[in-house]
Amino acid sequence: MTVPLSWYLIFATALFSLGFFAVLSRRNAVAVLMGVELMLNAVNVNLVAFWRYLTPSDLSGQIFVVFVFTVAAAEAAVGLALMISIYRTRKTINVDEINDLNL
Amino acid sequence: MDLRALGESFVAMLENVGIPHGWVLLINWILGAVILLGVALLLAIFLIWFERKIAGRVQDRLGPNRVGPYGLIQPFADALKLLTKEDITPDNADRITYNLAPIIAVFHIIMLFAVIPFADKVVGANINVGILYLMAFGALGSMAMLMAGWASRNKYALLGGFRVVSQLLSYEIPVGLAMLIVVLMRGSMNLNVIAQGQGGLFGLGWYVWILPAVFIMYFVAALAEGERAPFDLLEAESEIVAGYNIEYSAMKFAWFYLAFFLNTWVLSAVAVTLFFGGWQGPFAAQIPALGVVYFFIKVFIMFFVFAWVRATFPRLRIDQMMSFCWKVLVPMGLALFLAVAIILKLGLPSAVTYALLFVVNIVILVVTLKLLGNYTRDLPKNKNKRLFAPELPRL
Amino acid sequence: MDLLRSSVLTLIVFLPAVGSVIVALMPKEKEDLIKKFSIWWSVIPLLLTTWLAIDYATNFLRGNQMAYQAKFAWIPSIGVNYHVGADGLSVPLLFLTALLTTLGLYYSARVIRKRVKEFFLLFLLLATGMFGVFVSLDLILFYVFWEIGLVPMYFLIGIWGNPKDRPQYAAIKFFLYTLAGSIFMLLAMIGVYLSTGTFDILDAAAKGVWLNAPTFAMLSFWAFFIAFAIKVPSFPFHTWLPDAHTAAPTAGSVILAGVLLKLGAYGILRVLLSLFPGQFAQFGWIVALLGVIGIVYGAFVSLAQTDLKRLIAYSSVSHMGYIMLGIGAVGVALGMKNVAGAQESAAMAFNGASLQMFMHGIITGALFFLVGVIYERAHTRDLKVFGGLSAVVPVYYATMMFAGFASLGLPGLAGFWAEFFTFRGAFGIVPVLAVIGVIGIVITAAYILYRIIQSLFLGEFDPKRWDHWTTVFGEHADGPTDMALFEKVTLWPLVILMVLLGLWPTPLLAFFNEASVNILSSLHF
Amino acid sequence: MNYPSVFNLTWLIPLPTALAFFAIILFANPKKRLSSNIAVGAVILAWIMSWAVAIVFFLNPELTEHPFDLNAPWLPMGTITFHMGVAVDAVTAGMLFMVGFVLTMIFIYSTGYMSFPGHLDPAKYPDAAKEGLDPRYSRFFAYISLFATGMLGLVVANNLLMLFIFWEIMGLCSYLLIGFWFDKSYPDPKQITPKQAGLKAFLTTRVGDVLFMMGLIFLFIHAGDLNFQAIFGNQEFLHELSTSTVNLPFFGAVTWAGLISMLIFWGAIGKSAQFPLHVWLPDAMEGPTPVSALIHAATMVSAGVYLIVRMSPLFSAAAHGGSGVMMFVAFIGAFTALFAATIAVAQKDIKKVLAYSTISQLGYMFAALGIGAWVAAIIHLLIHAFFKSLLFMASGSVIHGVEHGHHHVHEHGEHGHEGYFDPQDMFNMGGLLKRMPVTGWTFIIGGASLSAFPLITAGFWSKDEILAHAWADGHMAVYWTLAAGAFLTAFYTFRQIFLTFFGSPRTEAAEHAPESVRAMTWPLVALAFFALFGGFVAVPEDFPVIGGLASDFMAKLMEMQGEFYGLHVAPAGFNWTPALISMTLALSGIVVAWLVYGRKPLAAGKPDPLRKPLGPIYTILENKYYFDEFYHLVAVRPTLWLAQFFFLFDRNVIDRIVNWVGALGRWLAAALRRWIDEFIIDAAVNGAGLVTTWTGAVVRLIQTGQAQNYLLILLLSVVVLLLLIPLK
Amino acid sequence: MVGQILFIIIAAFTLLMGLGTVVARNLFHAALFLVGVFFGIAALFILLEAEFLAMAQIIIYIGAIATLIVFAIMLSKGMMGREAGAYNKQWYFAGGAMILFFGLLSWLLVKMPFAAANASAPDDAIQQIGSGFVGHYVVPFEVASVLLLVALVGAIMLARERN
Repeated sequence: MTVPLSWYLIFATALFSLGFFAVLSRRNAVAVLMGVELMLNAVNVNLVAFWRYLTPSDLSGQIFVVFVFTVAAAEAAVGLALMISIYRTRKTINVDEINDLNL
Repeated sequence: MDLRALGESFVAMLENVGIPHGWVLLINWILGAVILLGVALLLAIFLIWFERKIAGRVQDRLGPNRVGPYGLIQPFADALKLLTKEDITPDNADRITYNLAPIIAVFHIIMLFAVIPFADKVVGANINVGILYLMAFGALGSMAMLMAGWASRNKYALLGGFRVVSQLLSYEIPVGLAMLIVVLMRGSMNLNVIAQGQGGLFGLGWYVWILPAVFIMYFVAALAEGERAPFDLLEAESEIVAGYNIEYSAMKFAWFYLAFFLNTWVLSAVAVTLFFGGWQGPFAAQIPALGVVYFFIKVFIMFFVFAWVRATFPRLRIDQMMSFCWKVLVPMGLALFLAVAIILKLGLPSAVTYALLFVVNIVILVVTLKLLGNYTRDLPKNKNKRLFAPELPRL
Repeated sequence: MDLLRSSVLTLIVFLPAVGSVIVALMPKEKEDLIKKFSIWWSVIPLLLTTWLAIDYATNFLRGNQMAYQAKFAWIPSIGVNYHVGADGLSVPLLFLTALLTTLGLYYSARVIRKRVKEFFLLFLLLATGMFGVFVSLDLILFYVFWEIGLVPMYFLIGIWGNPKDRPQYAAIKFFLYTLAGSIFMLLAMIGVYLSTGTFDILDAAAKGVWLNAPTFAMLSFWAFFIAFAIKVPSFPFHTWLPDAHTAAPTAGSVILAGVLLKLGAYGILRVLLSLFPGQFAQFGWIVALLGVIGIVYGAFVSLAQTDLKRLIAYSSVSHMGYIMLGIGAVGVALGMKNVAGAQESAAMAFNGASLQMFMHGIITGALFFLVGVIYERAHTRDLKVFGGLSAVVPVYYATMMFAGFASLGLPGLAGFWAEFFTFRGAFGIVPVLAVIGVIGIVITAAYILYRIIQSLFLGEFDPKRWDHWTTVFGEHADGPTDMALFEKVTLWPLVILMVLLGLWPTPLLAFFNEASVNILSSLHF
Repeated sequence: MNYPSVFNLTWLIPLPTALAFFAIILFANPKKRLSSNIAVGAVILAWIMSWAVAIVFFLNPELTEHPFDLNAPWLPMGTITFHMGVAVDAVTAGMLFMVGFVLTMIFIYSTGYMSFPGHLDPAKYPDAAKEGLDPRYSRFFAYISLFATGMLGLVVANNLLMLFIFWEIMGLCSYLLIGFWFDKSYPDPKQITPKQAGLKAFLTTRVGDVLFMMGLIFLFIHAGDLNFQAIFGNQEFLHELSTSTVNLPFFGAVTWAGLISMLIFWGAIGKSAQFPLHVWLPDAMEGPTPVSALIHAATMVSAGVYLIVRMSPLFSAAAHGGSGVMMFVAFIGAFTALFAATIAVAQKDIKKVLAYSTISQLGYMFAALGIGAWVAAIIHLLIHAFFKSLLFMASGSVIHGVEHGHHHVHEHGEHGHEGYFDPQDMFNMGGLLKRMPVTGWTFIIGGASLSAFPLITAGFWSKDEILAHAWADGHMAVYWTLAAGAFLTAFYTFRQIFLTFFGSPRTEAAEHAPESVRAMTWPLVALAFFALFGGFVAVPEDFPVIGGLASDFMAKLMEMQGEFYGLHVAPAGFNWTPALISMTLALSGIVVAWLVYGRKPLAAGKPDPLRKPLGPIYTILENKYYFDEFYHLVAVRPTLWLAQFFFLFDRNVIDRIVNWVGALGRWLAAALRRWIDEFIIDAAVNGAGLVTTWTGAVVRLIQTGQAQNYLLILLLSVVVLLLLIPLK
Repeated sequence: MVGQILFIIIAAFTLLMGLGTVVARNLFHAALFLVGVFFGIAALFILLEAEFLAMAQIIIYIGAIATLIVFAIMLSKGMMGREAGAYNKQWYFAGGAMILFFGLLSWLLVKMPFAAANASAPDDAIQQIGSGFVGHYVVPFEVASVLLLVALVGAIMLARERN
């Protein structure tokens, strides 16, 4: 008896919630970024699961995952670059301390 | 003696014992994994010896010959020595990461073995994303280096880690391009299929004759990927004292050392599979076992070349190494990739395509060397300028 | 040809406005350029109106067709469209307006010295307002032009009036009085729209206004009537006229008396008569009564005046009384279905009213010019000061005699026909009121001969009685100098018109007669 | 029926003088001689044309059956077009004959008369004085040519409206001409100045004209057309008119015909200065004498009679319809005749006497019309015009002479008496026959004709005819008043003759009065001829001796015309008693006058011999029964008072109301501003401000700046949405 | 059965790793846990027979992104010491909301009637993906490449040493 689709979805939701929790509660910007990565991965799992269970013949699911990869990569790169430049100017990357526009 | 037949008979045996099919598969997989693991470890030991022999020979000396016949036991002796040494961990080191690093270093190399086709259809896992598998686990190495550099809380280790990672990541691109071109040629990522594709009489079907420039690019990149010879900045005592494995001692250092040699071996195995027809040889198709023999002969010749290069070439500076990768290899790779893609797309008869490919490779090779020559000729003039560094607009 | 026909009215109406814009653009100090330009510019509408008259007479007169119509959507959302047209009633009045405007401009070109540019600008704008009223066939358009006419007049009175006669008070009184009236009118117009769904006079008339709600009909009838009565001015609402006239400059009061008063009368004939025939029949006798009171009251009051201009102002109140009498008679006649001669008399009364509009225009226009002539020389209008001018200024005497006698309705001059027709109609319909009105004729003769001619011209002329005479151009003179050429040129066309129309009024009467017969017959008599 | 081609000229008759009028005022004004020549030339042309038409008509009397009528469409009136034109019938012919001739004589006479007037000082008008002409000489001729146009137009008019128009033009000219010497003023304030006389004349006639217009309009309403032939042609219209009644407030039910003819008669009263409206004629003497002659002797006043003559079919219809209008006319005529004669007796001014005599003679004519003696009235009208204009012109030359004498006396600086010398006062004259023989004798002839000197003068035949008719038709009351009038007429005429021409000159001016220039004397002689022999035209056949001699074609003509108009105008048979009575009255009047004035001519400075015997009556007569003062009291002052009252009413009451409304508006505006602005609007505005700031404060809390807070809120909202799904 | 067991193992492993990432005090450990998660997901991909994605996952996430994150941590960490308070003030709230969110979603998913999969995955999946990239999805493919380029340049510009 193969794994029913809902398991995957529930797993993905769990992973998504973990990621979101990280985003919401972690103070460190990097941790937030990690949380985002988790969320994106959860989405990927969903996509592949849907591809595998609902439309195996149509590969668009997988293609979408690849696009999510590119976006995740770009986002990570830019996010971290931003974080580094913020760190350089403000000497801190705690998200809750960066809450006003000028120094 | 057909390994494959052996496998099937073993499976049939388990089947009729009444174990449910699922479990049977599982056992079969595990057995396979254990076999590969054993072969890998043994091989490592032998390689250490073989390397020290070649280095010796190259430097006109004997190399290890005291311990056992022709020094064959020397590696075991070293191993024992390392095992008995005191395993010290820096006090504020990041314990988990510190211990995990050597494991991952070895783990990702061994994972590669699963996909190398020793003979026709004799391969750990005949998955059709072979090339990607290789690249994926190749990348893991850099993660291990990073963890080692970071966990040992040592500035030199950290810096070493950075330099190694940047080197590995940079040279991953030319390796990837080379593999890509071969995939383009063969049309499939499955290593076994690639190997089969290089048949033809007396080794003329090998890709090395059709894509010499691609092979050379792959070879040089592989040297960097394996942290060997001209690119072995890791152990460059004069610069960074043993890089990331400063704080490692005894057993953990042994793992790193082991990983170093296995990595080289895998790279040469891949080189052989992609360019020298892997197990291709007279009658290899019919008798798989013969294929394995051909394969091991070719790999050891390639390993010999690696060791030879390690013994002869002087070490490059870090900025030279980086700019060589980004400003020579990558453009060359892209050009090659473009050329090959166009030519293949032309849809000419295979003989004409092969001739054309060969010509294009030679042309690109010559052009690259010419450019490299121009640059190095007036090096003294701009020695303080970065190689090819365009003046970036002051921001 | 028909392109010209459809656009001629719009041209006539808006040319003066364009002229005033051009004048506005001219530099202030180039006064004679402004003067020359505006005079020649006002000649164009004059030529157009003359062509209009000739063209109308030659081919549209039969059956009083509403010709030269131009109609296109202006405010489509509430169905208001720019609808203009001219028929037998409005063509002569257009000619009168154009004539008086040109003469007024020509005359004031030499007389007005203060703020020349504004004067000509406002005058031309006033012309647009007046033309607009006579041609518009859409209530809102009518109302807009009605108001446009007010503003320049306000300034003409306010700025150029001489300080002694409280010009500001007069101007404000004139403006507010008429405006208050027109507010009622606006309400009534909206009422018409509500009941008939259209602002177009012709359509509304065809449909009949407030047929189902007699009280509303009565209210809007009186609203319209009050607005027009104030403008006419009929008896109770006339007090603004004398002040306005005494304060206004010569050309201003010529236009005010010559044309602006006719707007009210024309309004009644055009709008009120066609929209509310029922109410008109019911209340016609009140209109006639007011007219008669106006005649007698105006005549008596002017008999008591010592200021020349105020006297003529009251005289125009009296003369406008004839119009109201005529219109009232028409109204009553509408009710008299059974009486045999009623329709005939109604047509006569209508003729009389419209004739009086035209004749009073040229006669009172001439009178006010004459007042201007003497005023420019003596700078006073007090009649007790003058005497025996007949020998000193014979040409002025002759012109004043013509104008005076025309004004008192001497047959052989223009005034007579208007009175004759009015009374011919009135006697046929409201004999009792007409008999009272007749007294007015005698009193008119009295005040013109006694107050004006006798005190101005007859008797012994002794220079000692008034010392600071000037010539019309401002230099000091020891006695009154006779009329200058420009004054002659201004007045003689009017005199010639008076004599010609007096002897043979048919060219004018043809228009009005056709209009009256057809309008009355169209009122399902 | 083809009419003689000359009739087509009739509409041209008034034209030359009209053109003369315009020519003079427009062009010839500065050159005096030229304008007079133009005027005289025009009137001669008119005279020739009118005589041509008249004589041709006389030559073929059968034309009376179908009078000539030339029409032109003139005015569109409602559905019909009103035609105007000219008509010629017996009455027109007669009038044309008389008017043409008289006008020409007066024009010629006035070229001489209008010398430099006494009351203007020559210094002010140097060039006019040099020429010896009145400074406004050309203006005078313009006015009288306009007057001539009016008169001629009136005579030839074929409809009542055109007649009314020319009627009013004549009124205008009389005003202008009476007030000609507008700058003349008298020391005695009570004495009326020319300008006042002019005004008075115009206004009084205006009253008459207004009533006439009412009559005209009523007729027009009923008839639909005013053409004489059209109206009086169809009998059933007249019948319908005389039967249909209208009830007037005061008079009760009155037939239309009666009402219209009464109104028209009042027009005639105004114009011909009959009893109630006669006051203006004597004051009209202020104008130059040719004017008086022209207007108040020959033409204008006779226009009134001519009108009633024209309207007689209507009057007779009214009479048939039972209305007493004919009786009223007769009464007014007779009464005025006697009344005016009495006043004339006590007048000092030579022209005033003649004025009153004119009024009384017109009274005779109206009396004749009243009693139906249509033919006698017309004939008396024609003949009276001749001798009365003769008398006026003669008196003019007398005045002219006396004035010259007065100047003559002044220039030689003997001792002009300081006071104001009135050249017209008979008591300053005397014995002028010797000085001015032609004027004298012609005056005597005229006077005789006026006082109906039996048999030889024309006056006798015409006036006697009227008396004969009155006797024949049994209107005894009318007869005896007329007879008394005749006696008085004879008396005051010869009183005048004796005072001016006989006895010795009472003043130096009278002594040195020279005979007038030939231009003035010739017309007198011409008119004298007619004064004498004009009457034979109307001698009734059955008159014993003379009857058959001259063919009274005029009377015959008029009778035929009367028949055509349906008026049964039988000639009064000859009857000795009335003839004898009238002869004796005339002669006795003359004898009495001779006794009082002729026998011992009045000495200078002596009062009028009649003053003493009559005493208070004389003063009443002298002051013209105080009618002037009466009218002034009854009409003029109340009007002025009413005017003042209305003016004040207008200024204070109505103006006050308007200003009050303005003030009310201002007060209302202030109140509204104070009371709505403060309480309602401001409060609302501030309230709005408050609410905004409060909400702002609350919402601000959410903006913490923490990105993660925002995400948390995002999450919460998603969760809430999800919660909704199960609930749905 | 085997599949289910394998799934449960891998899922459990991944969730643990995820929990580690979230909870780990030391940032570096969090990064390592993250790598673990990536591995777990790669394994799941393989379980779902999407080998290409698994390999891509490993190359991209572990090879590039994890490395990047570690770099970032090292560059910005300055002090080596433990972090003072890894969580901000609102983590209780967030935790509660997350649990609620997870509960709701999973409840929904359980209720949702998904058809059980039966068809097998196509064997030439990779070829189809390849042709998909240059065929149907060529535009997003190109856009993705441009996106990467831009991100690359952006990152370099931002993080460049400003001397």
